[in-house]
Amino acid sequence: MSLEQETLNAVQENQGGAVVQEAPEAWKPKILAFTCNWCTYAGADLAGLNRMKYPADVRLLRLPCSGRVNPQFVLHAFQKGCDGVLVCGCHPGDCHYSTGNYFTRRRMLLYRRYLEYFGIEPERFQIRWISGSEAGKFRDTVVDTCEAITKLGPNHKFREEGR
Amino acid sequence: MILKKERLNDLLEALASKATVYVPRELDGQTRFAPFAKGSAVELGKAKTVFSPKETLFPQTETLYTYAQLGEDITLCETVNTTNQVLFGVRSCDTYSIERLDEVFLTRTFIDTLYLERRNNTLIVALGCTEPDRSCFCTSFGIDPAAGTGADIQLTDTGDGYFVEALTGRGTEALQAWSPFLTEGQKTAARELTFSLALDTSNVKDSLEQLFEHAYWNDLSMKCLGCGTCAFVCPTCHCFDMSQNNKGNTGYRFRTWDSCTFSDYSMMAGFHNPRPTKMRRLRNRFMHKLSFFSDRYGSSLCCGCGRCIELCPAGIDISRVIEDTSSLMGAGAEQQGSTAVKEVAS
Amino acid sequence: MANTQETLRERARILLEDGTLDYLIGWEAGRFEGQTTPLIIRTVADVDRLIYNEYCVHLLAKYPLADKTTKKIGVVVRGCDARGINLALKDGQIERDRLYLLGIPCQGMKDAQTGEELKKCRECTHRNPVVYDELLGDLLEQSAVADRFAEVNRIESLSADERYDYWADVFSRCIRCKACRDVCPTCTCKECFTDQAAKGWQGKETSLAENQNYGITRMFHSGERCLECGECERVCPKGLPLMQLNRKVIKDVHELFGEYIAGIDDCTPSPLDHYQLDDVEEFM
Amino acid sequence: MIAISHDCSCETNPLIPQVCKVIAVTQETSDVKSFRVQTLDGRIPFSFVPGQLGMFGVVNHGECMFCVSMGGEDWIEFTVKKVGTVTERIHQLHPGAQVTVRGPYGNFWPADACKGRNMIFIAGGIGLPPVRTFLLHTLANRSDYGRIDLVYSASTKKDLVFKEQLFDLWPNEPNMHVHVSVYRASDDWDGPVEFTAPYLESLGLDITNTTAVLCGGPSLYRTCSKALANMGVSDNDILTTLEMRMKCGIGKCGRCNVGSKYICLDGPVFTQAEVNAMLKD
Amino acid sequence: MSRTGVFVCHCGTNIAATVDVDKVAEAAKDFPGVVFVEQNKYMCSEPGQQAVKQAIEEHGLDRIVIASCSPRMHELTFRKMLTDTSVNPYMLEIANIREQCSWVHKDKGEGTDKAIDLARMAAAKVDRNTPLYTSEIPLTKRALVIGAGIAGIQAALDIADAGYPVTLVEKEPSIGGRMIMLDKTFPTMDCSACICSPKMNEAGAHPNIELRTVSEVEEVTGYIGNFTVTIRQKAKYIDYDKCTGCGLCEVKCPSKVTSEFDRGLTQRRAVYKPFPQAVPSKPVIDATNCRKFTEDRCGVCQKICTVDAIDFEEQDKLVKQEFGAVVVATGYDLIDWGKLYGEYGGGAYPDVIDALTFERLVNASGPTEGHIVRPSDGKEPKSCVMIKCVGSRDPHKGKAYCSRACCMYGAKHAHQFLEKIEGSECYVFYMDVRTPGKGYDEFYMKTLEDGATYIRGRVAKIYPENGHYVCVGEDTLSGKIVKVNADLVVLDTAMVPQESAGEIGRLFGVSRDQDGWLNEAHPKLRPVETNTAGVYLAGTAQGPKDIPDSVAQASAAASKVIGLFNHKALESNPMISFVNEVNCRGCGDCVGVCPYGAITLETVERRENSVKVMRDIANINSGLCQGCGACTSACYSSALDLKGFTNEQILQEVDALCL
Repeated sequence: MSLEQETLNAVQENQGGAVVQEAPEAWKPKILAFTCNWCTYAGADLAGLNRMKYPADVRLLRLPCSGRVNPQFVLHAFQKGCDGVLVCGCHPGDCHYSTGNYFTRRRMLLYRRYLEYFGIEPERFQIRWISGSEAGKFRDTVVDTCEAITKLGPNHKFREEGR
Repeated sequence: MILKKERLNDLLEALASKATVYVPRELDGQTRFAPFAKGSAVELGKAKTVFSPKETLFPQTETLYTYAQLGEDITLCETVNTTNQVLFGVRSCDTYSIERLDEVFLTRTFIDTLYLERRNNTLIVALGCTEPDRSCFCTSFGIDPAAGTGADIQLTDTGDGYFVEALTGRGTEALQAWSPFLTEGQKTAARELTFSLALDTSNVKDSLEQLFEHAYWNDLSMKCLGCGTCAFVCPTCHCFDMSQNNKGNTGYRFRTWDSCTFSDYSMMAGFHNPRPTKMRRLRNRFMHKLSFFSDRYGSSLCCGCGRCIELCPAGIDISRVIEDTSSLMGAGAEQQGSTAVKEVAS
Repeated sequence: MANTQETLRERARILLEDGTLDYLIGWEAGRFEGQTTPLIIRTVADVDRLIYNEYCVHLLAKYPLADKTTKKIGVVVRGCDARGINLALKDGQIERDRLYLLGIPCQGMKDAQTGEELKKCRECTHRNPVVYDELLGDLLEQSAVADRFAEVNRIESLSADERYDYWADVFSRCIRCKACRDVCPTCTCKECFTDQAAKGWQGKETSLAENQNYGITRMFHSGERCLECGECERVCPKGLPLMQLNRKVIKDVHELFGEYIAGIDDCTPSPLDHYQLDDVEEFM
Repeated sequence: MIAISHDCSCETNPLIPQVCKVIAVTQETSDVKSFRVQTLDGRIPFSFVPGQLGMFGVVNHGECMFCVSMGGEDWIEFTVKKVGTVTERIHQLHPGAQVTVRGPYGNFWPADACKGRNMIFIAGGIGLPPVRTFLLHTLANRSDYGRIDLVYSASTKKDLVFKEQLFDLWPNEPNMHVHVSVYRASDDWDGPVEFTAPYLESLGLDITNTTAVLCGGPSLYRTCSKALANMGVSDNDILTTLEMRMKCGIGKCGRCNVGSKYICLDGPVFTQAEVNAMLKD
Repeated sequence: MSRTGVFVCHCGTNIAATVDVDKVAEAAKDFPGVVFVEQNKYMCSEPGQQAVKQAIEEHGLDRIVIASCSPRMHELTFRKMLTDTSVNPYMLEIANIREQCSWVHKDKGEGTDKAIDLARMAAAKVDRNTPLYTSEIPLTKRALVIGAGIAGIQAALDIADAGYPVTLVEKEPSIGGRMIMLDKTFPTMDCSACICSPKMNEAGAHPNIELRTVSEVEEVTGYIGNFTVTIRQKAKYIDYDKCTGCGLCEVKCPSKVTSEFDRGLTQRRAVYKPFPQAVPSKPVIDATNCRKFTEDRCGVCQKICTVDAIDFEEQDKLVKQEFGAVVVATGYDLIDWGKLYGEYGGGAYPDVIDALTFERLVNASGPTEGHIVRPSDGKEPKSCVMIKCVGSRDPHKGKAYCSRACCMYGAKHAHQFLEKIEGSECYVFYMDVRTPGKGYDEFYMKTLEDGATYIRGRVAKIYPENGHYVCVGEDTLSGKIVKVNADLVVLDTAMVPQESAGEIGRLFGVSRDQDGWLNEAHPKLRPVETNTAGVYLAGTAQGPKDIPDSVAQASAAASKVIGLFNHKALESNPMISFVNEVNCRGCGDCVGVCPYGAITLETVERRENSVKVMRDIANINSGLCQGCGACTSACYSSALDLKGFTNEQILQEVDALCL
């Protein structure tokens, strides 16, 4: 435990002052989705074209390929205050850059296990292959993820103090 | 006056109700200064804690000021938060180090108020050393392990208790609160301490300056990893770096410990680095410890606590540097060996 | 042990004398009993300082990388050093022909304070050097290693919150001295992500969040190439269980992509540098 | 203004800057701009003596030390070259933007000690602003000083700073000679194309009773101090500034030591003799 | 600070309806670096763009954020707009508050919050943008057309007529594809051979067209303007330079093989021309059935060939050629209905045939010289049942989509059947009759007048009964079960992509939809382009369609290629990777990751602290790099970064989202 934290605890114990945690107002999950420009982002646009409806808690961050998603961005998102992170890309074999998502698949297979090893709930960090025409699958993924994370509640793990 | 060892915990609890009392404690396998809480075991037996009390006065990360920007205009707000604190069970090597930190932060044109406030709110209770470690060599720098300088109250172990004497006005004032726990008693004769490690540091400053260009530094620095362990465990290291943490329009600027052995310590914009190689950085570290600091402040920046000897991953040993340089000097080999080998950044 | 030291000194004297080596990297005795420190020998006169006993714990594989000249370097290599040299060769940090490797089969080093075999040596899977120019002493038969992943399995069996608290407590103690990075043979980047504050990867603050970011990212970067030399755990001044991070990675890599021994040679690409079309698929 | 939230008796922490605003920005070259700064209520941020430095920062990107290249009634001016992340942010500042400033730091040109002497100012590239502070002081008190020579060079013509003063104002100053050279010729430049040191020696300036003021990159500094020695200028009469090494400004962060000297406190202005005495790490 | 301008678009009511645009504009005012905010009804319109240009002048903006529709829609438009302002076209970020916000969230409150977040993310990213500039890449002005059906031929002809050389690759022995198999074409009923073979001959003889039949594309590298394609020219065992096409060898060849071209109705020889009007009109030897290869006997054809053109030793040849653009016209195949529809006999009944087989029956130059006969006994059928949508519009057993052309060629077949056989009856089981073209419906009405009986319903079962087939179905209009005895049953089966299209797609990085059709870049706005620059689609490779549409698309694709070749050189994509040399340790991790082989390790000399050192540094070929960013994740010291999507920009976006 860092020194400040210890000092805080010691002050509480010795001087009996309890630090009150203020109740968060109506909480809405904040989910970041790293999407590849050619497939999932196009799928999301298609979902829009077809006027599909899904919860508004997901924000898409457009990247040229799922291979561009550096796992450090995922951790950075959790640290800065996201409650869930989605990494989406083309189906292996369909990548616009032909091999980008093969590397992503391996990287994310491992990274997901690392974050779980560090104690994050599996539902908070998910990876999905969603092609440009699978608008329905995109909507379902968003709906399921929002549901799961709303059930889990706000994420306090890895988060910087005061975020 | 004598403080019986059984009354020690009661005294600490009393002190802890009004201030944060930092005592040497063994946590997660390492001894360091941590806040005393009811029932925590106090580790006064060991010669020195693995980590020095420096972090209680000069924390590893400290916020300087917070800022907020609304549209064009900016407001700064200095953050100061200090609570009364008591450093209990500090050895002479650490009190010597605190004096050196005082010289750095509180003198020479600018006063660091963050450090000043913490220092003003801290009562230092020193405890004489009874049985030095293998790597202790504070006597080599003229430090008296039994009764160091720079503390407010000095305790001396008398077998079943501690002889208490105030060294400063603040000490006597603090002692009034201790009186319920003290009993009458006399100071026993200080036992003679045997140091396995004792060096002659009289001419270390000159020999270092003479050997500045000697090839000795190349071989020594080649095994240095360039990590920050020595600087972070050293009670006298005080270099810091400044940076900021943004959160949209608000944020705070903070300072954090830095180590001159880090490769980006003296990196300037455009990747120009006046100390590009490990050799120059390590040489600068030892020169600053044993020579440069005494040029400026008159006393060595090494208190001989031996913490860096115990923890250096590569086994680099400041006492060996002192011995080697004086032996090299002795052998009249000031310019022996090629001048600084053309090394390359690593 | 003793005669290995004699043959090492003998060979060192010859190699330095006949100019095959410009200098040799080995160990010398430290000041205290059971303490050693790496040693660079340039002249035959220093050969007697060279030692080899059961306290030579430092990994030597990373030291030759600092020398960018064309000098010929001799390095004493045990199992972990040899794999470290292979890793450096794979990453193009040094040319093989500049190195002269004196291989020593290692029975495992001892802890100076407790006298027992170090944890990292008890769990060592490659006591014999995998690459050498010359072997001092005959190869040992590799004893079966107790389950190296026991601790990892224990942590994995905890609940998510318990795991988080365990690692949060570990990383709250980290002081970011970066000794684990500087000793690690996989970490040969010119400017590490943790020193790139301006880019935004990692702040300079030593808060819990920054320490976690440092710990997890280093696990992600070095884990897949970890030699299990245990140096990070040895050098950590706070005694943090860093090997449990790398072991987790090695366990996952074996499960997902098949056996991969880092540094077994200087050419097989590490798991994340290549892929199979039929890799495990969990994201459909 | 600073909202101090503590009741301590000591003055504010020296590391905490004042909030000021940029009132004018002049583009000197493609990557050098000068920023005129004033406190929010229109005062001079701090009084300074030529040669001293100030800390100039953009709030959520960091701060750097720059020499105060010019000062007026109620403003001071920093000349900044774009080399790194903070300077890049500074270059995006527009008049009206708010910045953080603190200072002054370091010692200053020994103007009084040089009274009655001839002056040779030598500068390279972005080394001109620190030298200019002293030059402007000598021009302000012209009678105190004898002949003034300015030897300035930059890599190309477009990298020459303060062109207006270099070519129009200063040549008309009494008993002042401006010598400008570039390293790489370009078609719009008909002047000398030479490195500073050989150019300096080729001028054959008279060095009796002369103080040389030298500031530029490490290579320029090395070659020009040798050139001055060849010309017979004694080490005590060569002044230079090591302001590049300064970081926190208040001598605490330990970054600025050259040997046992702290540039922030003992410098940045030194004589060549003092520099020779330092252990060059 | 940077001077960012934020422009919020209403998109008529598309955005304004479910996103409170005023609130978004208001919130945008205090984003870091934003100095000017404005709303507009249609940002992409001329006045909208004018407003941006004006704001740039007035407020000295240096970065632009446009909160509007998807960047995939108008990023290019807004970048072109910025080319004639002082702002670099890449100092622009677009927040997608339409497709991914206003259209998908009903609740205005939530929609507005999301729009504000997306705008804040865009503003945070643009703050870290740097101006980017395009560079020139050389352009090989030669086109490759894959598949020589009518679409491939049309595209090749258009490009060749424009003066650019074309290589037309066809895996069959002759060009012509599906169309040459047909007898008549709707709606004009002009003879398919009469309009197709002139084009085939023109293509065969065109000076700019290099014909490569019995060839397949094997390997592709490179990118737009610089594709290096390896074509496998399979052995024909006949030297086309010598062969005069006299056909002597075909007559003498002893081995008989079922003709694929005639859908198995007749036999052909091992050395054969698939059909008389084949182009090139020279035979090929089918090695799998030629006795010389199977039993190493015969060789009659070689003996009697007067010009000694036959050479059994010929090997496959691999030809490597440079191309600037590629048109994929791989065409369609018919669904293998046998496996799917057991109730129609599963292919076992000889007289239950698919439409292409019927086309061969009715074709004047077909095996039966145009007499419609029953394949089983060769008798003339009196009654015929045609079943539409076999495999189409049937998500459970076949394909979900409609194959577009079957209704029309179904009507044509009915017309031909009634016209050719006196006193015959023709029943057409249909679900809907779709006649969407010019003159299409009139054609269908004429078929009704000819006496074709259209029964609305699906045939549930077909079973043979004393010499004819009983088709049991339900007439949904009258609600009665209908039984029809048919001498001949023609199934209008679904179109599916050619088997080889998958491989072609993979080679060129063109993805396919779930049914296997190659994906066009945008269904409405870019129907003939693909997401791989320089690769275009023509004909049924992109999806089921009839001949007029295929030809129209072929000409469209050709015009795209001609448009590309009219440029002197190509502008490179500026959003590519770059190396921060100081951080590169020369480990080469990135080299293996790059799908385009754009990264090489160069040994270069650098000064490191005034000491000359030889260092291996990654070097990026700006022509080859397509900006996918795979290398940036593989480089752990982030020495490699991607312009337009740098690490800093992405981290800023994440920070901005989480305030």
